[in-house]
Amino acid sequence: METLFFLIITLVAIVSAILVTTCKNPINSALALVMTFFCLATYYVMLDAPFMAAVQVMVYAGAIMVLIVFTIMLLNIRVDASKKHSHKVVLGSIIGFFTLVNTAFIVIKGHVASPNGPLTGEMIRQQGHTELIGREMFTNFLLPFEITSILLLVAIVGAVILAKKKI
Amino acid sequence: MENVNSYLIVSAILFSIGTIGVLTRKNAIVIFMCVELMLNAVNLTFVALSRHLGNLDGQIFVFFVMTVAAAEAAVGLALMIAFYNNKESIDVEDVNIMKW
Amino acid sequence: MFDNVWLIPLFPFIGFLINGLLGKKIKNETVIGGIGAFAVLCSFIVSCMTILNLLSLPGEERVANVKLFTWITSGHFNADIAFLIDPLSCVMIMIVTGVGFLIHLYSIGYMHGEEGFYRFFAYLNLFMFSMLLLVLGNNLLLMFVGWEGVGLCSYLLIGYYFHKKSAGDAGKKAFVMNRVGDFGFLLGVFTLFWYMGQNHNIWTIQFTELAANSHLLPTGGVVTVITLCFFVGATGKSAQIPLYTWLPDAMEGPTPVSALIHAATMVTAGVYMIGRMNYLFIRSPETLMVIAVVGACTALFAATIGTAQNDIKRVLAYSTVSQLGYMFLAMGSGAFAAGIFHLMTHAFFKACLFLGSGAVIHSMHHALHHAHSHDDAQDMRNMGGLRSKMPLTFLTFLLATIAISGIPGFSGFFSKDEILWQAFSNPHHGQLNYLLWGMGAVAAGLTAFYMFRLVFMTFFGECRITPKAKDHLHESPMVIVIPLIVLAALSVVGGYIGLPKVIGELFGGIPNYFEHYLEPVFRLSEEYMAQHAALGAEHHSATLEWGLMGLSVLIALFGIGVAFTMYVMNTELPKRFVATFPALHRAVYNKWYIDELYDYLFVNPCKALGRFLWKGFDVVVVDGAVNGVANVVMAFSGVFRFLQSGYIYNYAWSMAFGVVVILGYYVFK
Amino acid sequence: MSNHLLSLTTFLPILGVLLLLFIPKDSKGVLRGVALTVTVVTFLVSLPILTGFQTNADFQFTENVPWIAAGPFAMRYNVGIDGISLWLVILTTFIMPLAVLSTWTAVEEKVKEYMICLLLLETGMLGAFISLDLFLFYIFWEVMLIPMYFIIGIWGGKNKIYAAVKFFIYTMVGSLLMLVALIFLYFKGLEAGFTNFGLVQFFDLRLDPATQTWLFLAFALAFAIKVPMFPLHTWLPDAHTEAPTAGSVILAAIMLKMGTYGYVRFALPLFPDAAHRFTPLIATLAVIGIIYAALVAMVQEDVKKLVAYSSVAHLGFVMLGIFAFNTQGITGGMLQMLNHGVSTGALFLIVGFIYERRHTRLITDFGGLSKQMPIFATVFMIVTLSSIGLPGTNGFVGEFLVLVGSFESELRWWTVIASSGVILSAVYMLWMFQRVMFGELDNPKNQKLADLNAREIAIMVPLIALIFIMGVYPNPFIEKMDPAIQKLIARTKPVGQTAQQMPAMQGLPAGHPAMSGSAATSVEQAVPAVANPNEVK
Repeated sequence: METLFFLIITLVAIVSAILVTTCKNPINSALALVMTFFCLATYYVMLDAPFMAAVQVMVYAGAIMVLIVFTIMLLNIRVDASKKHSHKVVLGSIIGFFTLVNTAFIVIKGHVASPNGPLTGEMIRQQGHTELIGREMFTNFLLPFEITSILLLVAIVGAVILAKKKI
Repeated sequence: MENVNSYLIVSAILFSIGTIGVLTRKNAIVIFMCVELMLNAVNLTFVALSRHLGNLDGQIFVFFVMTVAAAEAAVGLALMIAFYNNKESIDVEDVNIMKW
Repeated sequence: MFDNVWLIPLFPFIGFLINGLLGKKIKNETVIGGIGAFAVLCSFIVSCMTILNLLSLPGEERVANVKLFTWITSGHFNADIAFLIDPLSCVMIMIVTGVGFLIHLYSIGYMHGEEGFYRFFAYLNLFMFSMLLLVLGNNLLLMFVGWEGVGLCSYLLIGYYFHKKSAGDAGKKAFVMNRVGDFGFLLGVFTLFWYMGQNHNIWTIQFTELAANSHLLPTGGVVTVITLCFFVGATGKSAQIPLYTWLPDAMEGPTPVSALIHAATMVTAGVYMIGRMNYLFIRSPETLMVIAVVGACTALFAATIGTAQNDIKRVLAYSTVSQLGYMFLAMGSGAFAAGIFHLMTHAFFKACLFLGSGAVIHSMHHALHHAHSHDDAQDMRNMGGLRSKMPLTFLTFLLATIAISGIPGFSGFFSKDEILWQAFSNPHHGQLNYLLWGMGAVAAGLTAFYMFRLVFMTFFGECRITPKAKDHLHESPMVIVIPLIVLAALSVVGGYIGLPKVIGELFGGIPNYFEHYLEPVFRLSEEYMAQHAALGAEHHSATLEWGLMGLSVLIALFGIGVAFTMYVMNTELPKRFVATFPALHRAVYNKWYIDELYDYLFVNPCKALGRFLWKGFDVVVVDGAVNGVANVVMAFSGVFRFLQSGYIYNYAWSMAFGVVVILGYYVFK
Repeated sequence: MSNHLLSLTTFLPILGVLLLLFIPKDSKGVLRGVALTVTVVTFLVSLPILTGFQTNADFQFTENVPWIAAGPFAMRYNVGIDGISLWLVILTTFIMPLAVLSTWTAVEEKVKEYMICLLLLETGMLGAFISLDLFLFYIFWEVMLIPMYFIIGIWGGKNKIYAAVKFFIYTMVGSLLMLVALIFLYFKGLEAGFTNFGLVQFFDLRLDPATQTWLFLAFALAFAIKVPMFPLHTWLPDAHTEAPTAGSVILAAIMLKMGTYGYVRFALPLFPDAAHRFTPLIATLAVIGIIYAALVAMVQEDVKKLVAYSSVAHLGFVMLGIFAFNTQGITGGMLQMLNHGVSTGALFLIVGFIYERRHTRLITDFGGLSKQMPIFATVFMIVTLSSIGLPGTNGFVGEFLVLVGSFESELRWWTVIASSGVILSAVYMLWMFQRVMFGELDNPKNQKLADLNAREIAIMVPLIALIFIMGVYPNPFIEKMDPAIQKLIARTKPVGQTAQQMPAMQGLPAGHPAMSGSAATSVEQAVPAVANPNEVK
């Protein structure tokens, strides 16, 4: 059952990903991307990471996608005017294919290390994923976490300055 | 729960599709979306391995990736608007000033 | 006793500073000229005191070094600002300040109303300063300072009318020619300094020390090199072959300048220098011969050119070159005193001639100006019959001309005859002596010819300018005439202080005062000659001397006679002569095309070489190599530059490609 | 206070830069005033160095503090001056105010940046002259390159970029080779047990001839480019022509001295044997430079280029004098450096004056200026005469000593040829002077030219005074530098001669063959007679 579910999700994810790259209209691409994001969120849930799934939906499917769609509408670009793809489709596909081959080869050939951390599904369900992440975040990763705030601040300022016509 | 390898394969496939998109599309926004797709593929790897190894670090990392992605989206889209204001286009083939 | 000697050059220098810095503000010509002349007068007075002091000493002690301060010391090289007082320098300062004063006086009248009057006097005073440094300097370097200083003043004064291109050219030519000479002079100083230091550990350039150690020097060999170098310097300054061409051109300057610098003083510096270092020159028979030959050749050569010139000043200029040749002939014959003697008498009569010609030009210029004529005021073909208009000028001019022509009883006769006799009888050149004498005698005849040609064309015959202009011709003011009279008087009587021995004996043993007076200076040479008497001094009889004297006088009279025939009796003769020998006349008139030859040989090749080196070597070879390297780098980067197309997707492509390859390498290795 | 006089002098311009940073860029008058004040104050501060300088061969006003401690070897802030660098330091501080004044009105754009560049340049040049640490010298050597690059490249003429890049790359090629040699010396120093880059100890490190040869070549090339010697001179005319007046003045008056100073201070005493070996080569190049540059200068159409080529000729004399290896030669070379600084600096100023008025430098555009500008004519004449080495002006003394010195040495025939440069210099300078100043004032544009104004006269007066002072009474200059030069000559005696002449020169730290490769301690024992405050124990 779970395997079937996994396969369906995988199918959806891959198809929508392909749609992202192939759709003529950026809006369609964007919608397909949202679909992919949701599939990924599903994966996260299946991987006992509900908090990540929630954040995935909120940040990606919510914030970022809204931003992208806004931009698309703001710039009012519907279709790629001349050619949808550049002429390098074949070459690009080859490179993509080799990327896939490489990674797949690593995944298949290499073997993943056996579990070594304290985290188990049981533990997550007992303590709650959010709490685990939160504890980790505000203890071991406090400094990087704070730094991200600066990063975001810089991004805000940068975005404002860049997008303004005249400063 | 599926074998971790399945997730990694899915991630690889998504990543490759994203790569192809980045390399073949001309619309900067679509390229941008493909980059997001690649990022997400990597995120999936992180989460899957984190779960498999029983270590939360990977998921924390995903959190940071998302932060960066958000910042990137803000700045990147601002760049596109700025570029559009200049050139009335967001076609990457019109961007050729990155040379000496 | 000679503590005040530094005042001699100082006065003109002060005059230079006052006129140079404040002259423009003073404006009053009398004041400016007064300052200039007064400064020189002061020097003259101090010079007189100095020479009186010197004469009060016994002959052996008549030498003094007066040191002011140390100038340059470096290692064993030492040069002081110090003055040397001895009979030679004293006679020179007397000539320089005396004649200089008269010419300053003259200039006040002559330069009246000229633009830049103050500038003229400032330069003139600066010249006096430099010239006095030259003759008073007690070492070679200080002499060189004066040497170059007078060259500079000559440059400035020749180019006084700087808006005329010819004046600028002439000044530059003079300076550069002098520089060629200075090059020789410097090499002489170097070689002498090095040789004495290296071999005898006497590192000095001071004249008295050099003289004291001159016995260490060998005969010939390195001394020949040294003296030849110095002689090159002398040819530059004293306008001898081959560096004489600047002097005629130097006539572009105002006439007083020609009189002072290019006749009386500066150009004689070469003669003075040889006299100053006679103990060196006497040690090199080869150099003496070169000097004598060059001197004789110059005397003859310049005299031939002088016969065909029409510009009054140019005739005098070639005459000066020719007379300087006589002086060098004397020096080359080892008759240093005779050379200096001629230097002195020449200063008198040539200054007088130049000033006289200046008066004529001045007058002509005014007359032509009033008549609105554009004829050349210096061209003798426009003159004639000035005798009645300018009697005083004529008289003085005639006296000086007689003196230069070597008519007995006038100063030129004594000095020139002494030179010819020495050239004939000296022990240095063997059979060559006869040739030297012959050249000198012919030159004397030519001198008489062209000088009287000048007199006849200018003062005799009919006036050839328009009658309107003729009315404006008049005698010059007193400030111009007085110097003429004084100089004319000097050129008449100046010779009596140096009577030749035979004449002196005739009149009851009157000694040759001048030679006697200079004896301490040339003692070393005399002693050297005495030691090397084996060189074979033939003894010549007094009868021979009388005979030669008579012969040279006859030649001179013949020259005068020819001039009289051609320019007074039958004025058609010159034209017929020109018609008969057109090529000869053209060659002589064009100064034997020496200027053109120099242009062809030196000036143009130098320019062409410079241009080639610049455009050919600098730009093509060196810069070509430099830019070539840069271009090669550019070409390579041009290839790699295609990778950097500016398209982001290209960058993305290469990145993806790289990732795949590298990843592939690690995966499949 | 007096202990830090050198540092104070060197870094005062940097303080000035800080001050300038706080001045708004539109108040140009204030900017210029501050820059001028700073340079004048620097000059005043440098005067006590002159008065307090003891006439002996030691390094004085030394400061020596640790700077960068890198492993076993330390770079130290080690400065001090002797008779050789003394005058160059003074020359630098003296020229700078004049340079600032010279472009008072000519530079109107980016005044702030311009003044900052000038001040930085001053620090760089002073630092290079006072450094006694090889590494420190290298730093300053490079520091002065950059402001100059900007001065040419931003405030230059039409072809400024080409000139600036050419200048930069030429110099850079040389200095990189020097850097390599420095690094090599570092290892040699390590072997000898040195602990820092202090220059003086390296003097006693007699390297074997082969090593010396290579190191000498590297140093010599760097300095030869800077001098510049034929055939590495082609950057100079371009840089000079394109640079603004102040740039040309500084370049000619001070920066070119860096090359010759480098020979005297580093290349000769560090590698004496190699220096002797290459003397014929360098003398030949110097003599070729003298004649060649004179010939090329003769046919130039651009006044500034002509002056630039005359620089090459003058510095040929300097090089000839230095490689005579005797007192007169080196003294003459040093004097000639100062002379060249004064007279060529003045010439560039003069060219700047007319350029500012007419915006052309072509000789054919001028003619007859004497009539219109008498003061200018006088000044120009004096400087021209100084440049052609007329006795009584400074140019003569240096040139004469150089020629006397080299005539005494083995370079006799070279000297003979070089002397003929005296003729050529008169030819090209006077010809140029004649074409610019004499003749008819026929170009209508020249007929309204104004004579020099008060500012310009104020610039020229000190220079002209110096021209005469150094010409008439050069002894004070010579006296101060003499002991240092004697010491240098003793140091640069070839090995064979040194051994023989050792007894005659007791007390001088001449290198001894036995010393090479020995430990630092033994080196120090060998030189007890010289109380050298600079020696780092």
